[in-house]
Amino acid sequence: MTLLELRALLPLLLVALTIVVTMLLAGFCRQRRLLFWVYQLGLLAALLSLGGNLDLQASGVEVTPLLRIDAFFGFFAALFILVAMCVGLMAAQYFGRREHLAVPVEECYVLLALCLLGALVLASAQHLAALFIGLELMSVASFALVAYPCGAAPGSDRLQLPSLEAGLKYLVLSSVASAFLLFGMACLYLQSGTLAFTRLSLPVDIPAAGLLPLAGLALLLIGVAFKLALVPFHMWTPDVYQGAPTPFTALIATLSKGALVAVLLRYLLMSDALQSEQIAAVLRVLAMLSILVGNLLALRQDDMKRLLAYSSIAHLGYLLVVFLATGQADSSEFALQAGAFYLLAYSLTTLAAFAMIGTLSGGVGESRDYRLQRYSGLCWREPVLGGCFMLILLSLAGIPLTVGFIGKFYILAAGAQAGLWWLLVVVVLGSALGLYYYLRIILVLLQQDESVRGLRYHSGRWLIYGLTLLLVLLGIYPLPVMQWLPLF
Amino acid sequence: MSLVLLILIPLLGAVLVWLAERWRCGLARGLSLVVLGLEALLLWQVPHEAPAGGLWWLQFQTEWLPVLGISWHFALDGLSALLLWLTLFIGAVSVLASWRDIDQRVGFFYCNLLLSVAGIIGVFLALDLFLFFVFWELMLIPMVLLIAIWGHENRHYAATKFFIFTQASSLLMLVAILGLVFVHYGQTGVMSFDYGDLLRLQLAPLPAFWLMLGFFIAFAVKLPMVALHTWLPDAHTEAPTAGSVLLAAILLKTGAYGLLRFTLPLFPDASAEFAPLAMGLGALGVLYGAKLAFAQHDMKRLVAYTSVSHMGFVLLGIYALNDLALQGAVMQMLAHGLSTAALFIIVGMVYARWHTRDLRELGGLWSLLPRLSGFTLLFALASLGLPGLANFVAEFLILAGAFQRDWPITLVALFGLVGAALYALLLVQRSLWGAAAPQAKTHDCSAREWGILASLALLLLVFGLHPQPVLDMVQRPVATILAERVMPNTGGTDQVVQRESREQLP
Amino acid sequence: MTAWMGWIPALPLFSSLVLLLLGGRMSARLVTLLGVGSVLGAALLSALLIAGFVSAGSTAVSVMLQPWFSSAGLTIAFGFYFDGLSAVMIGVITGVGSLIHLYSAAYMAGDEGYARFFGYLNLFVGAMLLLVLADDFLLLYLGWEGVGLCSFLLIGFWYREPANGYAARKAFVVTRIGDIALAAALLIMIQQFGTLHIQTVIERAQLEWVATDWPFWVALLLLGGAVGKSAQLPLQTWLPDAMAGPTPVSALIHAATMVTAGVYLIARTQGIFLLAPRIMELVALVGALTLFLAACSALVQHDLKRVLAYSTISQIGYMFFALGAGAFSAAIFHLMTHAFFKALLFLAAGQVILSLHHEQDLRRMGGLLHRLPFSALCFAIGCAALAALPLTSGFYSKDAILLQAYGLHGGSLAWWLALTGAGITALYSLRLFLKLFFGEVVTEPRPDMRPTLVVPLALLCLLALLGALIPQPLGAVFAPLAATEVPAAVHGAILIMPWLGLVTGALLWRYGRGLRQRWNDSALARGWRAGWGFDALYDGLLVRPLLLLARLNRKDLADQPVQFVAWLSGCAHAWLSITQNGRLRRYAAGIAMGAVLVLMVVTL
Amino acid sequence: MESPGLVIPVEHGLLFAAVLFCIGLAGVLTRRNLLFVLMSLELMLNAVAFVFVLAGAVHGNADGQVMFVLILTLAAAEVAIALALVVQLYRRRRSLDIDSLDGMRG
Repeated sequence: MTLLELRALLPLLLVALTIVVTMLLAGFCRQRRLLFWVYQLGLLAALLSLGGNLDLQASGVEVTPLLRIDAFFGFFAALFILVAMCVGLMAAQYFGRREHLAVPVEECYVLLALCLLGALVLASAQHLAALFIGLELMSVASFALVAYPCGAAPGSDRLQLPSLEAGLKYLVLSSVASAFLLFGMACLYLQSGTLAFTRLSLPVDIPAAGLLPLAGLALLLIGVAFKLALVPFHMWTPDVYQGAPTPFTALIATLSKGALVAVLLRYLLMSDALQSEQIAAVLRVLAMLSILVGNLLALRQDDMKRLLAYSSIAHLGYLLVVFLATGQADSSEFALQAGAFYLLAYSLTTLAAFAMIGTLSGGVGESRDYRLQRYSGLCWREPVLGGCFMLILLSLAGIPLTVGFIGKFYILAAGAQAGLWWLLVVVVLGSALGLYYYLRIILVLLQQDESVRGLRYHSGRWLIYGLTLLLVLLGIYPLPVMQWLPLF
Repeated sequence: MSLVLLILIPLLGAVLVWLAERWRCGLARGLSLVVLGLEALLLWQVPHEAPAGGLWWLQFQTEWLPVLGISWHFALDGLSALLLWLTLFIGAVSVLASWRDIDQRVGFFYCNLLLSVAGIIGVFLALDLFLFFVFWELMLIPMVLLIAIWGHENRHYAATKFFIFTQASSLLMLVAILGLVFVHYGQTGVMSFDYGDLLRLQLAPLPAFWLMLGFFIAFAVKLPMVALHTWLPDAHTEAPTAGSVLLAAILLKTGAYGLLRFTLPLFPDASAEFAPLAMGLGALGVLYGAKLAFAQHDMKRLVAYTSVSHMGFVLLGIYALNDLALQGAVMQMLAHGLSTAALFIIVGMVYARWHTRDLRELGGLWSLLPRLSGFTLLFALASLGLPGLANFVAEFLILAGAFQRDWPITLVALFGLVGAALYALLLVQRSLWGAAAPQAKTHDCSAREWGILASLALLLLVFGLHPQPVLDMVQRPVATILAERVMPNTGGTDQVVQRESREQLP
Repeated sequence: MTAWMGWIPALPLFSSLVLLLLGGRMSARLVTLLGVGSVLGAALLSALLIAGFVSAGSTAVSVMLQPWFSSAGLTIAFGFYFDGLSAVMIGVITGVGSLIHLYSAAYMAGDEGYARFFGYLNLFVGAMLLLVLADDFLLLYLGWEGVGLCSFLLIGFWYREPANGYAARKAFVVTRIGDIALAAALLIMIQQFGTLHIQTVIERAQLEWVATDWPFWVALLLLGGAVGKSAQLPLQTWLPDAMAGPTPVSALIHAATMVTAGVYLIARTQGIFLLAPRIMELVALVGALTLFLAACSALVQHDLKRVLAYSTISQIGYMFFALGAGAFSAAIFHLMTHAFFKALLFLAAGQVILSLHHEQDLRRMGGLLHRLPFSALCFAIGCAALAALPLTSGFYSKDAILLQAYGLHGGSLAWWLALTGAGITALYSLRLFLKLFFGEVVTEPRPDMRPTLVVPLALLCLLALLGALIPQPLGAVFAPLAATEVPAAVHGAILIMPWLGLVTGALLWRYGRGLRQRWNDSALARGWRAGWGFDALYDGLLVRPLLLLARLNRKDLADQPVQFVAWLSGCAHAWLSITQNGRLRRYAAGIAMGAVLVLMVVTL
Repeated sequence: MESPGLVIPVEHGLLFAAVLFCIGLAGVLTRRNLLFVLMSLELMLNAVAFVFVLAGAVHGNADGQVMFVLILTLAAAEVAIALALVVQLYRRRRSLDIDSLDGMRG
């Protein structure tokens, strides 16, 4: 391994170092504040090293056959590190409010960093083995995070149950999906003899020989689709979202999906999987189903976290438009940018949404009640917070002057350029459905309800304000990000 | 720079008004009037004519997102100026109309009102399609809030329906805009959302038709065209008075404006092909709206359905594709804005006194509130197109123009005049005449109310007897819109008017 | 002369504006001064104008006052055209109008809407003057709609009574059906000539339309407009109901002036009608049928004002008949005399009604001859003129119509109907007179002889008797008719016909009590009384279906698909939610099934 | 794809793995006891691992074996976490019936 490669790999190494340090600290010096700072500084260092690597990223460096450090990696890695930092902050605040419940918060930083490392590996993977390692690194850590104890008072175990249930469901189902993914990899490997992302040269007409790689690709897609929560592999999403501690729900919703998006984009761009009409058809069906089913499920959902789960299903469905658009030579460049921007917009908005939910759920201490009715009249009790909530929802709905709009704009643009008109019609339909439930929440926020009173929310406000500000700023002037979008 | 200020003033004003509520209760109302007044002053000092040979009185352009070819491009011509004046006037009227109605969250109310006005002004000024779309969406959110917070009983349903209808249709428009942009990209290799660039585009018939349809649907929902109109009665009925006034008087006009500014010039041939169907739908709307208005018991709903009928005339006029009808359509936008706003204000006043809008429970207003009744009568007559009032000139021009283009459809629309008589006189008969409702609190118009209604009435009368300034103002824009198309002349032989304006440009 | 022509409509219009805006705060005296004075002023100006016009040799004058608007080559102006026809019309309007105004000052005294009444009435006079003076079809249309509006407002003047409101609405809507025909005619003119200047249109029509279908259609549509306004078949049903308005209104609007606007319109556009002989025949036929049907209806009415209303329809039918026959000047002549005697009849009826405490039912009247002698005199003169007895103005005009019509077309079906109608007219005139003034006293009257009531009536009596002597400067307007020989027998029949009616009537009154009784209850009489069932027909054919449709579709059919989609989405949400039952094994099965599905898509 | 010394055709191996995989899957779908579910998961993973080994043998490179090792590692890590959760669950519920874990739904 040359020095150059080491330098290119520095962000990953720094994150790995953070893991080791936090783990050791968690073992010997249980000071949550210290751990928090170590975690954040470690990630900051990784982010800075990423900035220092811009020249390498521009030219692209292959570190072993497994990883490739390039502009694509640079963009996604920066996004993931920032997301992980935000989640760390959310976690600190979330558990800070539950200090009296004696939750062991220290380990979560280790797990968060592990997740991040997995995501970084995925962002740079150009080999199925790297994909596998990154994915499992992320998954195994996130099992633990989902099941993370989040407020079991010494005498009562009741509160622990939802996260435990969510953790187990996530673990079992995710393992099943991993098995599918691995089977797919094995099939591809059996066919081509290599695990690198390469052209599969799928035969156009399908003799028996073409069946194996196609089936392999399909199984691979199933595994990925599970992680992305695409219909019909979406059923775990609401339960896990609801059960997991809110900061880690945010992690599942943003980081773990984002990393999969990154690796799938790279895979689709490097292989010719989309040349196969069958694979494109599968993606198209998954997209349409996800958009429609996700939005329909969210329609009258009363639990805020489940609602966001369903809406994230739909959002990933929108994102699939981009994947399909990469299949065409003339639109793949733009589609990649569209996907990257959309992921950014989605992550930013989702983080803000979960930060909001986390803050609001902390009002009465141990409450884990996310029913919409709790937010009734928020705009009048807490105008600024309520206003932020409204902006976040508008961003999710894709209304102009929020980053969500620019994201949706990119999706539609990519689809229009690739001529995926029918899919766009479904996107429009789904958006219309989506408007219903986002507006429904807004109306609840605006209700003149005096029954919910006296809740004060202190911690976590500034994070929400910051994220919301960013969300609006990027909605009005997204140029800086646009210029930074990766070209493959 | 004036153009930017035109949008910035109400935006900043909105924030200021919101904050003003904290300092002193009631300050918000006066302040919003001041903001609108400032805006009017600003518009006043803009040169009211184009530099020699040009269409635009004033232009402003600066980069926004050069990566995608998006810029801040605003421009003002006679058509936009006319609609801006209408917007400012109606804005002021709705501020005044809600002076006493709104007693909760006053600052936020006027904040939303001004935001909506800002969005509408943006729509009338934007010449970059992306920018246009942004404003198009932006004007709706405050409007939805106005309905959802200060509306009547069924407000959430109405707000949701309004929101979904308009947003979903405008997403279709966004898809169409993108389609257009990428066709342009394919032909020139340059990404651009600029109106001028896209105007020069040569489109194959089939894509042109589909893209045109995307634009058309968005505008038709807002207009509203019959069959896509069902959000309107709910939204108008449930909105607070000021909201109904804004909705009916200006928000609907953005649909017509969009058709005039974008659909017709961007897709001249497809529009010409589509014209018979659109005219038919317009005529159908005239009749259907009148019929539904006639059937209503709720006074406000009745007025709401009259909008469907009147805007049917606008659609008919726009797709008649000749000067006469287009000028008539613009005139109708103005006249309908004034007369319907007045009717909604009156309904609001009646509701404030009676706490009912049910025509079966009302009656005999004339003996109790002669002044208000006189105004009601006048505006009902305006609504039925009485000569001497602005609506008549508009409807006459539309019919005269449309008749030259397609006489059978125009004859059908003509029956709308009978329909208008039916509903307008029903309104008069049911509410003003008959035995007096007993439980009434009888105080006639206050000076404020009188002032609002009198100014609206005066304008209707002035434009009814002397519409020339309006017609002159829009004459050039209309001619420019029509210069983009193949225009069959009255003789029936198709005469191709070359697209001069396109070929002159580099 | 032309400089102040604009003041003639402007005076009533201004006064109306003032009255409507400020009337509530004015004293009754001031209102009277303003309301009556302005119309009197207009009458004086008209007299001066007409005098000047006649002395200047009756040449038509065109005055452009002010452009209205011009758009894309179409220019519309507020302009007046003054010729013999307009002269007659403004003479009638302002002359009869000021008499009726004077009468109204007494009739309406003490009503709470006194100022409003004069406001509307003056608005009407102004609009009517605009109508007859207009040099442009659109200005004519403005006046046309304006008088319709005033008619609506005045019929519904006593707004507390719901029936009045309904009658008002009916009047407006039915006439508006005619109006759209007129509007369509205007649209054709614009399309063909690009102008609505009346004289230009007629000139160009005579040049360019000679061998085309256009005159047929335009004349037909103009006729449609005229038929609506003038309450002719098939749009006659509104006029009897319009009697709900105050009696002076019936006299001015629904007898003397507004309802004759249709006659004016056809006379004004005779240049186009003459190009369409088939429509001329239609006009004559419509007139003749209407006059006959309405005369029959007038024969059996129980309501005093409804008798007069049907008689008005019938007399306007004569005018249409004359117009259709080509006897234009006879039609206008009859228009004028009819204005006199019908105004007289209405005002006299008003006096009777006032005296009888607003009783209008003929069955509760009778024997008033000695109690209300002045009214009896007025009625005698009016009925005589209506029945066209010699030496009254009605005699000359109706005679002229029947003679000239025979001279032009001979004894067509229409002509015979008109002749028979003359007999029936005399019959119902007599019936009315006898019912009012003979027989037993049913209601005791309280005579009302205020001078403002009496003077107009006296003047109108004079006019009804001698009005035929007023010369009409129509020579330059209508082409003179070719002199034709009419057989003496025909002449005789025309002269005898009213007497025939009178004699029949007298005999029936004297000897036929039982017959009358039976006749009154017969189905035919009931049918006639209900206006030949036109109301029921329209009710069943148009009104009810429309109302039913309105009621059925109150919820808006177009909203149903939307509701359906909303409902469907709700259902889909419910179904899909069932799958999210929280069972791990079910979720795993979902994944497995999805996998099978994907594999099937890929491999098949 | 024939490689010297290999007697069993590749298809048979693949078939075997697929059957094994399906048995594992069926186990996940049918067993209600959490421990058996975990065991079935192991079965699925091992089926996949077998394919890697098989493919590695077919192509004669080490990637397959490397993947096999990675899978084993993964399985171990997963089981570690899973068993921790199982213990937690058992302490609270005194049962390992996964069907009773439906506190969240809708």
